Amino acid sequence: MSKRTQSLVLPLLAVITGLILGGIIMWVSGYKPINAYVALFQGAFGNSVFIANTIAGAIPLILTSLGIAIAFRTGLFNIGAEGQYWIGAMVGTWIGYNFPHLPWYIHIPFALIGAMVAGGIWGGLIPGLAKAFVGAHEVITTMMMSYIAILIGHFMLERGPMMAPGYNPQSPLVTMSATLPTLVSNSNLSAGIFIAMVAIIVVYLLLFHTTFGYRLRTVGHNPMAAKYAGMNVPLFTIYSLGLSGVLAGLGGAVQIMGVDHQLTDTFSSGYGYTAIVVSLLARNNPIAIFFASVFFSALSTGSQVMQINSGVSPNMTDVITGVIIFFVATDKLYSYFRGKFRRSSKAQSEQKGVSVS
Amino acid sequence: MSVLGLVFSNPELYGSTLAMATPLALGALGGTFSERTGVVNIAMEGIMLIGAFFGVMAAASSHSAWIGLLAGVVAGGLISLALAWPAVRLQSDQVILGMAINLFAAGLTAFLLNTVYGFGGTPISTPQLPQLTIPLLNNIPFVGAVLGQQNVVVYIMILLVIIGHFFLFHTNLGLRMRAVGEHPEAADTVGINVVRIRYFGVLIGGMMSGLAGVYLSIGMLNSFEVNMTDGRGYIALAAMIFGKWTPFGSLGAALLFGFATAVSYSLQNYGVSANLIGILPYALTIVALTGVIGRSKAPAADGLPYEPSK
Amino acid sequence: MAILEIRNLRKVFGSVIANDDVNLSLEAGETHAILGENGAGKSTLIKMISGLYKPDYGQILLNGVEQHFANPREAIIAGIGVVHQHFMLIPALSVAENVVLGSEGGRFLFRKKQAIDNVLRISKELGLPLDPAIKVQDLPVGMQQRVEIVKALYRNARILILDEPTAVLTPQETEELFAVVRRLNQDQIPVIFISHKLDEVREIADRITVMRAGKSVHTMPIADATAKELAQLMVGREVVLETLKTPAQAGEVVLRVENLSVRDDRKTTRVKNVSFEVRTGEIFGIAGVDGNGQTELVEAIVGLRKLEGGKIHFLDKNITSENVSSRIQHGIGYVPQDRQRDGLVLQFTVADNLVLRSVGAKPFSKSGWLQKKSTRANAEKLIKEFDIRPPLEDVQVGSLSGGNQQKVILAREMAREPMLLIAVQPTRGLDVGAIEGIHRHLLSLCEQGKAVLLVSLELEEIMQLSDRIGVMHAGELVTVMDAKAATRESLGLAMTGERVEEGVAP
Amino acid sequence: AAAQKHAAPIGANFKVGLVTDTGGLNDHSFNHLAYVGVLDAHKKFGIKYSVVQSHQSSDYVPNLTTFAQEGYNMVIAVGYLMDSAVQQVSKEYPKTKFLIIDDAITNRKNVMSAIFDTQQCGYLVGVMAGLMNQQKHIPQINGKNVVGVIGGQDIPPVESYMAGFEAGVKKVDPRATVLQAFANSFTDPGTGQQMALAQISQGADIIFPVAGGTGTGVINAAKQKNIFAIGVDANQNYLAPSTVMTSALKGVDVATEIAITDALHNHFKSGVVHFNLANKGVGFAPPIKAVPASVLKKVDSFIPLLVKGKINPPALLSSH
Ligand SMILES: Nc1ncnc2c1ncn2[C@@H]1O[C@H](COP(=O)(O)OP(=O)(O)OP(=O)(O)O)[C@@H](O)[C@H]1O
Ligand SMILES: Nc1ncnc2c1ncn2[C@@H]1O[C@H](COP(=O)(O)OP(=O)(O)OP(=O)(O)O)[C@@H](O)[C@H]1O
Ligand SMILES: [Mg+2]
Ligand SMILES: [Mg+2]
Repeated sequence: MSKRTQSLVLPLLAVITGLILGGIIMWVSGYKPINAYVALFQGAFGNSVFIANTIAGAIPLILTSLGIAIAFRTGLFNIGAEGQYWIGAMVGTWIGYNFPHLPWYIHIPFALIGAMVAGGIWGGLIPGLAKAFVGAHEVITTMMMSYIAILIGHFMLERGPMMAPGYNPQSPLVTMSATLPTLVSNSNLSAGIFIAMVAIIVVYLLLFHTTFGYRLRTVGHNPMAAKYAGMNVPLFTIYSLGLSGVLAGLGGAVQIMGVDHQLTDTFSSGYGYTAIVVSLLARNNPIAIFFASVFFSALSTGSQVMQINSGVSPNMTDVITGVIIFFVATDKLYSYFRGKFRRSSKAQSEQKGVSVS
Repeated sequence: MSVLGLVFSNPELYGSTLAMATPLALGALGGTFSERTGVVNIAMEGIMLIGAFFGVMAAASSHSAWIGLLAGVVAGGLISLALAWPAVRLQSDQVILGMAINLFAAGLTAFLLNTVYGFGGTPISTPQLPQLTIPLLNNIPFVGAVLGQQNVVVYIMILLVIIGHFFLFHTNLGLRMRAVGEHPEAADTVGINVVRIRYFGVLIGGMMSGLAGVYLSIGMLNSFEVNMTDGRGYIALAAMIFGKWTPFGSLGAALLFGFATAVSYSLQNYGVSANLIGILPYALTIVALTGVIGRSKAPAADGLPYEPSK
Repeated sequence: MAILEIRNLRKVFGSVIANDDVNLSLEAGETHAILGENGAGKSTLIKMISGLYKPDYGQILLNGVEQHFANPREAIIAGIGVVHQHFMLIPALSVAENVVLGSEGGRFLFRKKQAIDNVLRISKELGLPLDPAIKVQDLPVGMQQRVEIVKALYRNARILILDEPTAVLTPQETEELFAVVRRLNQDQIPVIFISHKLDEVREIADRITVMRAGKSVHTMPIADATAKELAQLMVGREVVLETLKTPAQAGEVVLRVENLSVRDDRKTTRVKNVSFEVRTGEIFGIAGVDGNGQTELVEAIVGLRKLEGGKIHFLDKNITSENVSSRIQHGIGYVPQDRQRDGLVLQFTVADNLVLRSVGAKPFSKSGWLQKKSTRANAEKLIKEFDIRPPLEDVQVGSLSGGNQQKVILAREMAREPMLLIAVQPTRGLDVGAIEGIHRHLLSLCEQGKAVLLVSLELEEIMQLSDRIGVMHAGELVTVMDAKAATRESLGLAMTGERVEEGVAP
Repeated sequence: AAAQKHAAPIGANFKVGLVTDTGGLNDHSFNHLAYVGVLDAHKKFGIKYSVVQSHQSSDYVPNLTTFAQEGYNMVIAVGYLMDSAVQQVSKEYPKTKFLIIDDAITNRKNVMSAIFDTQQCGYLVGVMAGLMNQQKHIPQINGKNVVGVIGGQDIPPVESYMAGFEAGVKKVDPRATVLQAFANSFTDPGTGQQMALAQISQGADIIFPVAGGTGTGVINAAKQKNIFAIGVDANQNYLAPSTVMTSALKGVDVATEIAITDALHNHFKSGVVHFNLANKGVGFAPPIKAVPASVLKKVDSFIPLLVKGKINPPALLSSH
């Protein structure tokens, strides 16, 4: 198998293995796996609205995991994208409902840029500076900042400055001028998908076709060599974590402006964590991130219909997803068993050889 | 007395600190054992959940909290093999494996909870691990209130930290573990079985994280709730790094976090906004990290797969 | 009977035949040298003898008994002690811990005192003093090698194998090592000694086996071997051993260092008040025992380290407060001592590594965009010019042999046509053929009117190439002398800290 | 011709879809109770039902839509978080009946909003706590005049309970201290337990958790320290029979069943329906024996006052 076919076939094998194992678990606990999977597929791709929702669900994942991938490429683990996503959503919402008289072509960029800057500061400035100057481990700082962001979000909503009039802890709706148009009616799919696609291309070009990206990757692979080559390693640490936050923040704003239209306590259910898995699965490749995001989103949207049609708990989706990721990570499994098989057959023939001589 | 004076002079605060720190310290200790042999472990969250669930299940069906403890620890060990085996044998990416385990465990425990017990929750007859009263200690005024009466797992945790430190830094096996985590090839050339040591580290670590889960489900409580770890596995990860991959460091970081959490609970009762005061533990961690602790350096071969000699 | 006998050993990695029909016999009390080019298969042979690799074919006999080592442990038990080419020490552990690791003694508890006593005893027996409590990461490489030897002997090695042991040693340390080897021979412990350095081999070995392209091509007693013949056997062609150096036409000052003081990471002053100049057309050599401040001096000049005091002028410009990248732009080239750590991004391709220090400049980038065509063209040109093998621009540098990695760095630095090239240990671990090439490149720079600052622990190299030689000791530049006036003795004396007054160059 | 076997149950062709919010069916609270209500309706009328637990907030609209599209007669949305989703989907599917819990949608003919005046039942259990707190002869009561309430998060359905509780306590015991805290999570019983211990150390001897799964930890702590707890939403006495002295009840199950029944019999009520003491939509569970008859009697005496609106407990905490 060539490297390229391997990189296509192995994830597929992983998915199949994951589905089979998940099927066995369902079967053991009394469900009908085939029906469940048919429903899962239908729920993800069954009609144009489902397809649109699947793609829509991929948008925040794409944006956030692009950010995480940039950090990984620089050798940094941004485990706090969830909080940066929240911060972006918060700022996007705030700008989104506070300037009702702006025309859309100013309001939308204003909200998006505001969210990006805020996400960048949250992810980049504070953890980046702490890493660059006192060596504070980014796993701790980004994680802690993330919890802080979410608490601030709740504070804003629960009788806080961003709560809409009334009882419910939710922000006002963003105005039409800050709403990304819906592409497929009755679905969540908004023009945010174009933003996500542009982000993929930009990140791809940035990483692989600019000197900046070259330097980011150098710092990631070998900071000593980067220093030797005259690169300012602490600065690139800040850039990298900052960009990471910029993209996560953008993700949050796009989700608000395209889908939720207002901020609520349960606004995110852990996109920032799912996005880590997405970027790892995609091996931090921007193009692969698109497919991995759609895949995760499909599992999520499909699982909702799977529940309705076959009663399988959505937790089963997590189980299956976990199993699939496991088999993607263990891609060597197949060659391992093939190797074992070969080795044992080779050992036999060698033994024969010895007895002859 | 001022509000802060009231809060800080209350021995319950320190007792609560210890109780909140226990699952974090156990998780961080588990992570330390794994990572000291060079296997990155971000699966504490998932392993804890598994330990918590199977702990309850075994305790409920056997009517013995001790059997629950045993089962939770064993389950933690078993699930950690899903990290150990591919990491050691297949040179797989350990971070991906960790995330996979976390997702799998969250799904599986929720699924099993509903399948086995329905939506009402685990049986209330589930036994709980006992609170211990340490005779002499309990009579010392302030100290007694803090240390004299805690769940048995709290004492186990303290013992494990001490034993863990002793084991890592004063035994032959501990030396070999550290060697494997720093430079597996060098360890290999002096005849140390890198594979076996890594299995051992991850397995022991998994058992400790499993115990952390047991503490949450049948130590503090006698029930299992969906996602009841509530991110403690990730905080434990932070505590491990914060504690520079040492047992006492892990405990220290866990105590700091537990203390800040406990203070935040007490302060709430004096009318401070729950959301804002909730920031305290996280902010304090950042401040401590940037101000005092600084750089923490992972074992040199942490996360690097090693293919043994062929 | 031979203590160790190797018969028809073969080892294949994928498509590479690393060892093919290798034969060797080691007699009691002898020192047996193995000589061979980079990649000839010497280390592979050693790894099979020490149980790290399993041979595909052939036999290893100890005292006439065939061995099948399943792992290094079995080889250790059989009495084979190895000091690997890349040290197998754990930097974060202490000397004592490193020495006893894997054979600690006692059942469960680590017996620290016993470990320390063992180290002290063995190092005393060998005459190689060592502090058992210090961490290996705090030791200079020469000391680290002592640890490796003590480690082997602690395990009761009855055969000692040294894979390129002198590549990292100063002349003094090499002498100490030879004394140890001779002592071991007297104790009937045979030694296998691997090296590229012909004169060393001739000094220490009793017999020599030459390897080429995975095969053992010839074994002979040392008396029968001339340097020329050995070189020819190794490389398979004739090699010019003496570089013809034409005297320099020293011109204007390129680099002027004034009263430089530098601290290391632990804040101890490692360079004290050093002043010197380097002029166009000359090679200025800096000799000295490792760890006398050369590293810090060089790092300060290229901008990697802050100064404690002093000034640096480059081409009449005060660059004291400039950063690394602007110094690069001014025209300072740098070949670092640790090529893998500092000089290369192992995961990048050869082509990408060849622009590591000039990626921001034309023609490799245009307003921030990478110009992949130029990068590729640059790589193709340099690969040819510097004979980098394999001649492929898109393979990962990490998969190249050490010698070829070094060529990549040198090519990159020379291609930028720097006014000053600072080269630290540029030929460390390389075979004669590769050394010859690198020396030629350095000399050609001078001929083009550029300057070279050469830092090396190899006196021969310094003396062969330099026009003027500075000697560092304990952070001070104790002397600067004309190369013609320098002798091994005078340099050696200076390296011990004696100030040599006569022959000081202006 | 109709088959002459058994009369098909009257709900055989009536399909109910339940959409939980992201808390899921294990929330020990309204999602679970709504599910119980659906099950009851299923047992009674043989209705068909299906449940979907939302994974994230962007699932609300698709999930509601899916049920509506597939011809479900009634779709139940649990929680105010689905407010805008229900507004949107109910407009697109005017023939489908919707029930939303804990929210007030007034401008749709096909939407019923169930609002629970839990400040009333909170008030009653508060009165009970205030009175119990003075019964110094009961071993669990320490005489320090302190009670506690622990919320999951500061959201309206939680706050109304808490505000009512506080007012109730103060009504009968103006000098009492009511400790308040939020766990910032509905799924962290460990934190619940520690917060309860913190309140106990400050003298609390009766604690009222309004915190879903987090509350199980509170009850556990109360049991350990031998004080009283008050259950929430459903009768939680089973969790710790001699500790949970009563429970404040929120009839989400009742409301759900009523809504289904009404729709089934074609008298679906749109608009906001208040569930309160008057229509037994809220209340409290029979107290355990440790609660003296005199106390119970006094508590009962407040019911008519509340029903008649003589007392209107606040739905917001005084600290806001
Ligand atoms: N682990 C390996 N995998 C694949 N090929 C290898 C491996 N180790 C060595 N080789 C191959 O074996 C050949 C011999 O390498 P070896 O390291 O034995 O050379 P050497 O004689 O020790 O060279 P040097 O003098 O530079 O140390 C190399 O050219 C390489 O192609
Ligand atoms: N792990 C490996 N996998 C694949 N190839 C390897 C590996 N290790 C070494 N090689 C191959 O072995 C060759 C020699 O590697 P090695 O590091 O031993 O260099 P070397 O023989 O010491 O050469 P030099 O003297 O130039 O340093 C390289 O060309 C490389 O292709
Ligand atoms: Mg070699
Ligand atoms: Mg070499």
